Amino acid sequence: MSDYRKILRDGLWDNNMIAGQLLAMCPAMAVTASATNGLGMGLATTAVLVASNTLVSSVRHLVPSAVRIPIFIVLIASLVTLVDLSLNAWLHELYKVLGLFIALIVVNCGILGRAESFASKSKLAHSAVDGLAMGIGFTLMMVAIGAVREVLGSGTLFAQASLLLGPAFAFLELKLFDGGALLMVLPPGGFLVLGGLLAAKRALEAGRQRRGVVVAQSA
Amino acid sequence: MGFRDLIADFKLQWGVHPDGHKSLTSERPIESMPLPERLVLPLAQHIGAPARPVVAPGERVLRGQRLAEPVGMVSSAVHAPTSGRIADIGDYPVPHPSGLAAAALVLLPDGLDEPVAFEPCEDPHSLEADEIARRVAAGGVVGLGGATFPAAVKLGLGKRNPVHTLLLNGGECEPYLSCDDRTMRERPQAVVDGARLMARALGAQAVVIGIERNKPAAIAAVQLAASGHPEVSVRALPVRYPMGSEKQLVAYLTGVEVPAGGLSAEVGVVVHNVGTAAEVSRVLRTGEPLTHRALTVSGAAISRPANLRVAIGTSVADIIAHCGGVRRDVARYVMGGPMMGMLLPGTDVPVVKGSSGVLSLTSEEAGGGSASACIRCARCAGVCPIGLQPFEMAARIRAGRAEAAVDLGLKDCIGCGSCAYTCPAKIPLSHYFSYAKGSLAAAERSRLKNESIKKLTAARSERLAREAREKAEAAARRKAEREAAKRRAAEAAAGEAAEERREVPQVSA
Amino acid sequence: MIGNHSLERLRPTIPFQAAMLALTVMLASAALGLADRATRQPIADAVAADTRTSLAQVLPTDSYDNDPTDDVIDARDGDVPVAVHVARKGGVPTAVVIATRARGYGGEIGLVVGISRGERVLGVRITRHAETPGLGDKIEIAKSDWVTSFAGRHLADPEPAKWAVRKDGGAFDQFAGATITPRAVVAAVKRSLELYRREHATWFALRKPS
Amino acid sequence: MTTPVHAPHAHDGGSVGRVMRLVMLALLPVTLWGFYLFGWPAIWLWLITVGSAMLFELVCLRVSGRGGPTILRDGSAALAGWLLALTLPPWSPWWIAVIGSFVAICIAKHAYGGLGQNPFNPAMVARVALLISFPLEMTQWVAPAPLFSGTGPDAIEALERLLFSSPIPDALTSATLLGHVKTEASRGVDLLASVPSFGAAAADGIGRHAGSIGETGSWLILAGGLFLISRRVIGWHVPVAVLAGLCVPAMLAHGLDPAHHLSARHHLFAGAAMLGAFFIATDLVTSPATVTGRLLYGLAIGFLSWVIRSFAGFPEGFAFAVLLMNACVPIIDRFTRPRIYGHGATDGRAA
Amino acid sequence: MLIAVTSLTLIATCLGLILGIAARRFHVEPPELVSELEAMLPGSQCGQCGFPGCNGAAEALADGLAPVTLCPPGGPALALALADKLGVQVELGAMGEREPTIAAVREDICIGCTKCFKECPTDAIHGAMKQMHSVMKEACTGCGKCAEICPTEAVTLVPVAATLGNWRWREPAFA
Repeated sequence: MSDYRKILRDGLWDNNMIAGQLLAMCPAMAVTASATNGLGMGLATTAVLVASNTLVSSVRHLVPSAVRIPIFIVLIASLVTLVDLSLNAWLHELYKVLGLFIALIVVNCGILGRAESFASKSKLAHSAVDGLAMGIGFTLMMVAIGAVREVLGSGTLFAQASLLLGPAFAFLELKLFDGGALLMVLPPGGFLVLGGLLAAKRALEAGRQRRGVVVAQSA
Repeated sequence: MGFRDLIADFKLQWGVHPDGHKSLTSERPIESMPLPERLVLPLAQHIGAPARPVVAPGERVLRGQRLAEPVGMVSSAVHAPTSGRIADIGDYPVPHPSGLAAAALVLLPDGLDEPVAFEPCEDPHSLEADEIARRVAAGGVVGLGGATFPAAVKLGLGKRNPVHTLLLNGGECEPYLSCDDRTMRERPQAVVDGARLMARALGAQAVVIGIERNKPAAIAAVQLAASGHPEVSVRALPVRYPMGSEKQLVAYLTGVEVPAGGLSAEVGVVVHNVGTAAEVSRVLRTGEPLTHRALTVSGAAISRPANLRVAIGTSVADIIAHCGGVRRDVARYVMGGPMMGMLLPGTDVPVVKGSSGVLSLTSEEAGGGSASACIRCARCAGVCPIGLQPFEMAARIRAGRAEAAVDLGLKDCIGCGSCAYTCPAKIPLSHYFSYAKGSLAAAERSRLKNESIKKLTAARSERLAREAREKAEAAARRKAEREAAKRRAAEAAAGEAAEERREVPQVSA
Repeated sequence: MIGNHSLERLRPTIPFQAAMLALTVMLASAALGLADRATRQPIADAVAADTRTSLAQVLPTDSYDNDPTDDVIDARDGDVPVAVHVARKGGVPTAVVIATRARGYGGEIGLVVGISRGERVLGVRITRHAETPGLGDKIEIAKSDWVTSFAGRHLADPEPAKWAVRKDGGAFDQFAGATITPRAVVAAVKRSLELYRREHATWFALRKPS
Repeated sequence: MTTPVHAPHAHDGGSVGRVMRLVMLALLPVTLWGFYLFGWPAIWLWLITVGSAMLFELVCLRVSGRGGPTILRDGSAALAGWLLALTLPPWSPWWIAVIGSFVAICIAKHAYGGLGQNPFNPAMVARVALLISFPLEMTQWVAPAPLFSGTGPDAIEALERLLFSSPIPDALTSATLLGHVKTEASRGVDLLASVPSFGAAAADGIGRHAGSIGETGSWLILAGGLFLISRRVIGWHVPVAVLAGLCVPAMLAHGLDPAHHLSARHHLFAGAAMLGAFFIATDLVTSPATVTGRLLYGLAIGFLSWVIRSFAGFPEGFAFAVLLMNACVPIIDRFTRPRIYGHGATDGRAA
Repeated sequence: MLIAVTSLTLIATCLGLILGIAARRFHVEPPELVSELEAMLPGSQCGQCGFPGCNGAAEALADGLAPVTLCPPGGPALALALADKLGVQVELGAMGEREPTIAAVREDICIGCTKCFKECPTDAIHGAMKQMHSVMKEACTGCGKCAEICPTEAVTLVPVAATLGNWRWREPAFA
């Protein structure tokens, strides 16, 4: 059980794909102009990540080390293309929002990273959970970056969420004010917000560590 | 001032122009200070190994008597400035920024000032080069400009490298100090004579005496004294700090740079201070060793700024008392000039051979104030005479990366202090560099110790192994012997038994 | 199936490595081929539906009974290739939609211009653009209703010299801070009207390809 | 025992605060002239920018534990705010000033570690961030409405305008020369027609035309800059190089094709060239530390501003050029390090 | 589709062969980091680092479990060398200005049992049975093994005395 706890903790916080490993910077910068985009990209990536981790883990005994990277890449690229085709065919509205970015998932180094450093060494169930945890952690960060950029940049939050999640989620769409700082929805905004979030994570951890030290001393 | 000088001046990019404060003392002739009640003579007044005492506590010594002899190649002797009794040999405070005590002789003058028999020399110019160097060494002469490198060792440099020019440093670019200026004005003959003698010892064909332009009287005096000697020339130097630094002087006067990490002798030049030259002349002609020196007592806080000729070993407190004490709050007592001199932890330290000045500075003079962040104005880089980037080096040192500062030229830093003097953020740049050099030296020491310890450990384990082996061998041998003995005994016993049986076959148990 | 033991022996051999890679690629490409086959039709449908939606925005619902998505003529407006969709009612052309493009501030702007047989603008919609968010993107109907100001216009309404943004002395608003974007759209709409005037006879003469 | 204090035991008396105060003194004439030209809104804007910059500085110092209000006395925050105020449209609303100060102090300066650590010029980072974020507000220029002339609002009206961001009356809006010719060029009107249509005041250097305070009174800025050089606060290398880098290509291009390239005179006096050359590019923290480096840096800034003004979408390119070159400073410094005495020895005699 | 699948498979086969051969051809044995590190350590097995001997310390270093500043006898020079070897940054400040110590024998208590100099890893203690022992300053690493074993607590660790020779400037205080 504690195995799974550690895996979850790793994916969601400690070793978070964006905030911990600083991987997947390309989607983290390109897609997060709004929270909805971040969410969509996050969910698509999560799907690919779970599938690729499962797949890689299940063939891990068969794969010789000399050709493991090409094999993982082929698996991941195929999975991404499958997702791309399926979205285009059956979730066309969403595809219009995310279509440009789906192909980017192939080059998301986080996915290959998990395949190489975790799934190829771990048993099936662990790998699947790791994919899920990493994916959710990634999604949360994407939504966080997207939300900050969207609020500061366009004055809205979760605009067009109903397009992604269905009309039932229209309540998510908020309009806070008119206008906003354009810089935030442009690429530099992505860097600024990411930097801010990384700093916040560190500050949190440092604070916790300090408190831990104080507790240990007083004990 | 010739055209060549104009060009050379224009090309000088480095340096600062600190307020000279020279007028406090420059018109005060060098006066002799009476002997104090006690003299403390440190055994290390020079660069190199401390001298070894050759007298015992309680012994009576005469003026000029050798009290401690040099140890090793780079070292210098210590002589008694007057007659008296050696009261003690032990650790006493010495002029050093640490305030630590170090080995010193304590001499209580008896007031008789009874000299040993000196060997004057009528015509030192007829002496062989080696003999000149030998007599300079015997006289305990060291560089009086402050570097205190044994003068005789420097005179021997001509043997390894062909030296064509002797440069005499009359720059005296440090603020406040004027004792070299006074020496040149009062004893120009001695300066020129000493220079010619040293040139002879070095085998140098030319002597160039460089004097900063703000000392016109000294230039005139030395020029007059040198007029009969075509090999001696006097050159005026631009007024800026640190013109008197050896490397800068060589580059300015000869146009050649001393290679990094090398000696000026490698480019055929040796530099001596004008004060050293005057002493060399005196030591050779009279045969009397170096026991006194001229120094400047100055600073806004001192009642009576002066140039004094004092016995080595006189305490700073005595000197200040002689100059009427202080009349304002003293922020810092400094030995040497304000740019490179050391802060004295107290006034109960003696004057040594390298002490060119004793300054009582008020807080306004001393500057100071707390440091703020570097704003990268690069003034420090602009004034650095070596072409370093002090702000960058200090930043690396602050980040704990002294070895990265070495890449930027830390080891080329001459410690002139121009950078710290001019830094608007008041960052103690020179201090950072001394700190880094010190920690690098400590690291080097610990590396050497580490290596020797490794050897010791290896030797020990080898010894242990050998001992174990020997023990085992011995044990084996003993066992073998024992067994052999047993066997022999058994055999003997058997033999005996047989014998006995043979002899007494009838006996039965 | 190969036993664990023999697998350990086989894995370091070079032919096995090559075979594994080949097998993976074979399976992956086969899967992709099948997926492509399965999604081709739905994707084509979805794309057609998109076009239909945007055409419907600039065509009055009762003006046609054919599918203008399919009723398309490839034409050229100078050096810009345009697609002309013909709306017919009872086989008679009632209007056209010209899908054309303009050069905006941030790159190409795609737009559809619906034009009635009376040479009046039925509607204009932007289909894609990369204009600065908050400035040039007000040409989107979702951001501003500026684009509706074309409806009912005619080459003579306003007079040809006034077919320009206000800053250039024309009749159409520009947005504060952005002139280039609306200028480009106005010009493209005007060009489409001129194209229609020149070419509509030819287009309507063509029979609908069956 | 006293703690050892290292030599030197003397100091030339300069301080960071003194450097900043001299720069402010040099900025004073043009600022007062700007106050006169653009009236009360400009005065309020200046006060808010400088004030909020100092406030943010205080907050950042407190939060990061780097020191208290005494550090404010070094004047660096006030100076950053001051420079920013000189580059804003003089009638900007209050929140432009506050957001600008926030970006300059909190993001461009303290996020990098505070005074001396920032790689980019804080005022320019703030200006660019504002320009990109709020292109509307940042291009709302007004024609001069001098104090006491009755054309501009009085103190109270101006404060209301500032606080409630009321729109500027159409009669007063105007364009800068660089903006004007850029718009005209985009509809095909070339310089031969568009420059005269702007008016004669464009390049007399007195600044009776629309622009930021720092874009007008060019002669006063030049005087301030020369004062700084004479007091050795800044070297001559950067300003001279910047102006040369701007003027030389401008002269060449104008000579070849006067219809499409502004003259050097317009480049010098119509935009922020003077302020940039003497007060922005010379910022000590963000410029190279070597003489060669400073010359290179200045030339590149001048040239890049000319390129941006002439060929890019923005009418004024100085801020972008400065930021681009700020990013190059570590490399410039690295490759222009002075030769260390005794290294790579010169065996030949110098004289 | 069949053609696409077949050609891709063929390409993959070729690439697989090339990769397999390359992997064998360019195979490199990883260097024996642990033994290299151990060779750099003083080898006195003093245990001040908290690991069982220098070998243990070298293993911990190689695994990244110990800081490069772990070895007090090695001092900053060793820390720098180790950092260089392992490609990590070192902050010498973090070594702490821990005063270096050496062993000293209190003559009035020493009973001359020789236990300490048998224990000393660097043979820094000299003496013989029933005689005064003395410490060679140059060889002592200050490991404290002698002090632990001394039956009369005659051996203590004392700070190395500051002299003009080993004094150095401290880091300037910075506001």
